[in-house]
Amino acid sequence: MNSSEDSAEAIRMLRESAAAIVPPGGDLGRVRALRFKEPGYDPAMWRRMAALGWFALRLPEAQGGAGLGVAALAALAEELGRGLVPEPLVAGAILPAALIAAADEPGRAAALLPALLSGARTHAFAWQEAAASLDIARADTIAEARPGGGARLAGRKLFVPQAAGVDAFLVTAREAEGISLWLVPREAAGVALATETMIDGGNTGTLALDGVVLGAEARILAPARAPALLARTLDEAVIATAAALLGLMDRAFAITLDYLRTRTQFGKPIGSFQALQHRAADLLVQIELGRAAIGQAARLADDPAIPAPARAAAASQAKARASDAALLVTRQAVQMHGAIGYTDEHDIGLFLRRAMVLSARYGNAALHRRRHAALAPAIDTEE
Amino acid sequence: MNSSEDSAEAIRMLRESAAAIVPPGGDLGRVRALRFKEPGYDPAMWRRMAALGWFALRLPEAQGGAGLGVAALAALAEELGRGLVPEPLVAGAILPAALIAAADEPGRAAALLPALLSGARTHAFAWQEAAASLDIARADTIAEARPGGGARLAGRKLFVPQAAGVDAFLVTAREAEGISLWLVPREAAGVALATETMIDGGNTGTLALDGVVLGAEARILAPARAPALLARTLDEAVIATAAALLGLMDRAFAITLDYLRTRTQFGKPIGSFQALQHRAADLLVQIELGRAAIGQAARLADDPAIPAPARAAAASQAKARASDAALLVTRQAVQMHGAIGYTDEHDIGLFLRRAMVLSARYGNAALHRRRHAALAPAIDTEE
Amino acid sequence: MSGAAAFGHDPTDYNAMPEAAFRQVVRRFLAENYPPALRHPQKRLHFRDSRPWYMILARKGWLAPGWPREHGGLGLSAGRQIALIEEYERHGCARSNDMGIVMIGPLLIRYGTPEQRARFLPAILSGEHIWCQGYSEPDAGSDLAALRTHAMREGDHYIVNGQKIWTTLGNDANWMFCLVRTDRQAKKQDGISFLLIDMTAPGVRVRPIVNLDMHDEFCEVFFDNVRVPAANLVGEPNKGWAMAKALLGFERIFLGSPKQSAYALERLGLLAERMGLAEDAAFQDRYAQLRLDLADLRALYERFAEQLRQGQELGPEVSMLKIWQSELFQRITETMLEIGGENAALAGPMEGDRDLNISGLFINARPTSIYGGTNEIQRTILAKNVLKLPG
Amino acid sequence: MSGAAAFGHDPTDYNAMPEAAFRQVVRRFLAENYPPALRHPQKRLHFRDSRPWYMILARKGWLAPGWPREHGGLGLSAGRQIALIEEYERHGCARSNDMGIVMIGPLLIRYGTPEQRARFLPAILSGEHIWCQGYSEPDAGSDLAALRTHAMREGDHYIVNGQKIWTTLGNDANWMFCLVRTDRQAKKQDGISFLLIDMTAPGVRVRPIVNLDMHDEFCEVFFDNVRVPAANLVGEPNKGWAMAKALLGFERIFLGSPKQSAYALERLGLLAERMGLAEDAAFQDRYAQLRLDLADLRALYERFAEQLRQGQELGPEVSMLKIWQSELFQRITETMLEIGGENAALAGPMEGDRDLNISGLFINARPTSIYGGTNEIQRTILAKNVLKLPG
Repeated sequence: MNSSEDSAEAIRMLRESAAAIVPPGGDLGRVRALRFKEPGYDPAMWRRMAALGWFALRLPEAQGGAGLGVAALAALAEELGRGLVPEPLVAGAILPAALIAAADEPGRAAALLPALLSGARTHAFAWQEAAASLDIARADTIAEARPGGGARLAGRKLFVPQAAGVDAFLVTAREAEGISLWLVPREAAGVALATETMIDGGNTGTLALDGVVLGAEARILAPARAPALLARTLDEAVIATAAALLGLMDRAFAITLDYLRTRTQFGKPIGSFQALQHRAADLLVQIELGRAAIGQAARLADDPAIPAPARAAAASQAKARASDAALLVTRQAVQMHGAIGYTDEHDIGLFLRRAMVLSARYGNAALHRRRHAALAPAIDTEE
Repeated sequence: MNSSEDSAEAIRMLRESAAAIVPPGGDLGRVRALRFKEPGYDPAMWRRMAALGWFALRLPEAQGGAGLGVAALAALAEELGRGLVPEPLVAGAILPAALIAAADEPGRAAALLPALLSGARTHAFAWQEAAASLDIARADTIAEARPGGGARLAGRKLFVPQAAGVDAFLVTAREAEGISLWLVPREAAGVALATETMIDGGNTGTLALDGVVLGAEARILAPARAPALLARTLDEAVIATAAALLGLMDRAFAITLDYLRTRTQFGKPIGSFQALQHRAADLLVQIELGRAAIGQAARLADDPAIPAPARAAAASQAKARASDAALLVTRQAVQMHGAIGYTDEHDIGLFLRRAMVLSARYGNAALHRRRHAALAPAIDTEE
Repeated sequence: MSGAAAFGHDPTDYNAMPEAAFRQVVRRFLAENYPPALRHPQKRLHFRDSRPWYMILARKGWLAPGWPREHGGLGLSAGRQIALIEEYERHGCARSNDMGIVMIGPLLIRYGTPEQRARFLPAILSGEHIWCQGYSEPDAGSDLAALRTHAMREGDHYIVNGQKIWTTLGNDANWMFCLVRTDRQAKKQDGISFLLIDMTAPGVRVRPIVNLDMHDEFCEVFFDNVRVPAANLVGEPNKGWAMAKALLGFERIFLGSPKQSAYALERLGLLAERMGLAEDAAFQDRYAQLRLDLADLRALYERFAEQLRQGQELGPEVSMLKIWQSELFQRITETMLEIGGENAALAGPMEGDRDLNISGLFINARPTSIYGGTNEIQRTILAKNVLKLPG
Repeated sequence: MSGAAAFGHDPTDYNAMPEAAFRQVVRRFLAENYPPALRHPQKRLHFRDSRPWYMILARKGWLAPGWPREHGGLGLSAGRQIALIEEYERHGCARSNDMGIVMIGPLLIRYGTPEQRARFLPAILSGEHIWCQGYSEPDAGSDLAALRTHAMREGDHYIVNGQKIWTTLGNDANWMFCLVRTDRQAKKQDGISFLLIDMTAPGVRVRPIVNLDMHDEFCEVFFDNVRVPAANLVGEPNKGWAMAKALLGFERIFLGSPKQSAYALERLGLLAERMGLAEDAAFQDRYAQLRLDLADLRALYERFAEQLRQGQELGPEVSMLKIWQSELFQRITETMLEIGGENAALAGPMEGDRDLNISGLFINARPTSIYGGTNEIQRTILAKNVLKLPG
């Protein structure tokens, strides 16, 4: 009871500190200015987020973290999503921090975390080798063992979010015993990073590893622990991304409601037209279904008694709804704004663009529905 | 040009003659009175339809028919659908007449048609052996050859529409060379008919053939001609049923529009509420898509230059839209009527019930979408 | 346990018990006492059929879980009441004629005179009085301001004339609580009073209405110069609407209960097996979507239930549940139509599976978007009262 | 083929030719003359890019297929014009800056003075005048009655002040035909006049608006005391709206042309192959539905086209086409998003397939339900003008 009150208080404070970065007034000038050029976000802001302690949010207090749960992470992600913050908090800090903190050799964590948590070095988890996939095991990247415990990595990783700003990649690779995780500095020989622009003005990276030689210390997780840890960490990213979509659609909806209340046509505010009222009601239902599903997913993720498949299914449930709902809400937001909504100068389009990116990231709705169905037999109860 | 004018005139006259049976005022008292008891329709009305020459509509003039096309059949079916006429014009007359008229032995047609065309004996085409199937070839009913050209039939046929009133069944059966068509009198030894009530108050029959011994004259179509003829005839029934759904939804929509114009709530006609207006507009679009698809299917069916797959695909296109649209329109019609729409005493529910029956008959929308897709490679053009 | 007071008292303080333990008590009680023949009824039962269950609850002292103890109730908290109803739903219990329990009882406890309470509450608890609700009229469905049934004061009686409609199980009831117009000059909801009418009184006529499910669940009730003692007026004259509205309590959450959709989805799965589609990828795609729609409904329902457990009142937001649940239920049954083929047009169950009545479920799903305030009304409530859209 | 009259005449009577033969002529002409680099443009081209095509048509004498021969047109029947446009669409021809051809030309032919015709029609045919349409204003989009741009008569000039918006390719044009308010007292659509404005005149300022596709297809146009000769008024003063409305001719059918959806569906098929989903049953299910939605659109489009071929005018029913086509186009691109995964969020085409720009197509589909009268307006038109619903 007490710890849940503590956590509610921590979440309240987190939301407040997020407001410092996402001004409630909703000025998106900063967001707009960072689009369509690399690294796609503001390094100074990145370090400010680090200074707020956000990067260590999920780490245990013993590792300098705040020891907060997934519910707290989701709350923060929701607030940043609301402001379309382009800094890759989850992909560039939370996710890699969790993986490094869990390194097989505690010394590695101690050595690597400070630069990550201070924002000095940006990391990214590079696991994906195909579009529309969330399967960590689906890795053709090879870690060919070398004498002394190191390896030679060859392969290709896709869709690394905001890769233009990344200093080091956490790369999954296949070795004899299974999947392991390696730390690959961007500047290492044999590493080539190509970036492409995303529809929201951010970027995505394709990482080519052409015989990258790494020492034993680069192996962060061996096959014994890697798969379960990677899957669980990725599920937290799934939930956090769903939460970012929630904040995003919530805000897009609020902007649209304001427009409906003030824009007049045929002598009346357009929000008094019943067809738009009912459509708005339907959007509200979608948003609240998403909020409920995300809340449930975070709760289950924070409950150690919940078995892994049920936790993963809840994450998929949340992301499926959030992805679909965010696309629906932002599409409708553009539609309800009419012609002005289709201009790049109006902010509402920024929400649609970001929804396109985040709904696809870590699995879109279709993928998560299939995943939920596949996990389903394991979670069926008598209900 | 002249023949198309003739045909337009014939269609106009057909629609007019249908009005004698479907009073434009729309009194459904007769329809209501015939529900939930066998045979599910009025034999006197059946003979009256016969006397109007409708049963011979599609037969060539040489066989005493009107020589009209599928477009004319569709027009008539539409008018009867509009009035929810329960007499099984297509299943009990048009379809069997086409099959008997095409009998391998012309003498059989001459011998059997008079009783059919006069309404004295009602026939039905019994081909189906599984729900949700339109595949004539899927027949486990066996015709075991007997000396002298006859056969012993064993098998089970499902979903014979309004079977309670049927005197003789046209049954598909498998013999060594393929599928053939047999005429099985209801009173023949080994024939058992079980009927079940349908949601619209009509009935459907399950026909059990337990070693029914038939003479050579009972074989109407041998495997050489049967499959193509049966498929083509069934496609005409598909189009006619789509047209019946069109008439049905058209009328249900008209009733609903009347209600929207006259029923007031909060001091205004409910048809002035924008949400209902826009929903009505969407229903209109569906109805008109259906009308266009049915018109196209009938046109292609009447054009000898069109290859069989394109003709069949157009029939599926029409039935897919008509089935979906009719269910949508009648569901919404009930919804827009509110509580009164959910009473059995209001006529609007009759339309929903019949839509449920006809949308499922000869393949529902899902089946026809799959069938269209399967036929698709054959009909793809450069467009 | 006999005679005039055919109802019992259960002294256990269930509010003090952990919820899980309470649920265990309920499950055991149902397993031992609920009439098996009444499980998962496809239609709303008439009192002649559900009476055994009503009387079992009465004898157990569980008939009125929400009433205070001093009036013969169990005094359960909102959270425990939700748990109780959820257990009933899980077991497939029939809903009995509960208008006396959930509507008029609480209203009398709050607004009634001591005499009214003494007369009516025990009669509810003993099963002597079966109540129905007389709000809707032919031209006043969603719009109660248009109410026309009129009650004119004449000495110590009211003379009632008019008509009610959509009276649920009106043909089972011997009493009706009724909104009547007592001031024709007053505008809109003013001038409406709350009157208790003995349905056996001269001038009351009940006509059952058969619905699309061929069930006489609803009635029209006609009043022709019906004399009602003025003592049967509840609260002040012309203030009936406010009282009736206050009664729309936490029960509104149950309009959004996942129960119907969950049952339908399970039937859909069974039908898919019967049709050989369980492994069909296209079906699985549809099924996965519906399953998540239901899972999200459960999550949202749980959020509202938690509000109630925290002692909060439900706001207009609860309309969300009703919209989503009713339309999900409908979509599931539409999918059944789609995969059932001709089986879906049978009037009764499928051959070989008496539990699979596709058309019955489809038809049953229709009114869920109409009753309890049409979904159009619910959407307008969300737009105006929650989203604060103008006009 | 040079000098002032840079436009040709084609004496062939295409109306007398069978339609199939005419289509053959068009196909051959396109195969031989259409600039290959301009096929299937993803965006609306600016005049600087589409000019070669405009001039090819001008030289061929095909620029104004619908104009009467005496004004330099081809004099094609409505049916032939449809066939011509369908062939252009099939070949993937760019739409050129055709406001002069399809809007102001026909208007001047019908309502203009001989002087106006002599001055403006040849300049259109030679590519000298490029026109844009000035109807919409910031507060008068769907609701032209709220039009505010004002033209005050001063001697033999009008002084124009105000602002237009959503002026398609306004940055390409040197002339605008414009609705202006000449009587502020008049109600609603009265008091609006039709004025031709030289966009190079002092006081005209054009500001391009970049849309979500990052394309400056639309402009704002500001008028600050712009002097327009009174000779540039078309028709009677204050009667402009009726003329503008009469111009909404048979071209409305093209808002419902299946072209965009057909192209998108073909891209969807290609994407499914790229994603390894072509044989996936769940995808095929979706694809079959979309394919039939398109097939039905074609059938319905054909019915309207047939009306035109029979010489009938299009009624308000034609709004159906626009609603269905735009929303089908959108649904197809939404399905692309669904199967494309992360590829659908790239700003440009997919790696390895330069023709598969998912996000581009998705974004392009957005405004189709907004422009040309929002789909909300179209639905209201159907409800009121076709279904005769009240209010």
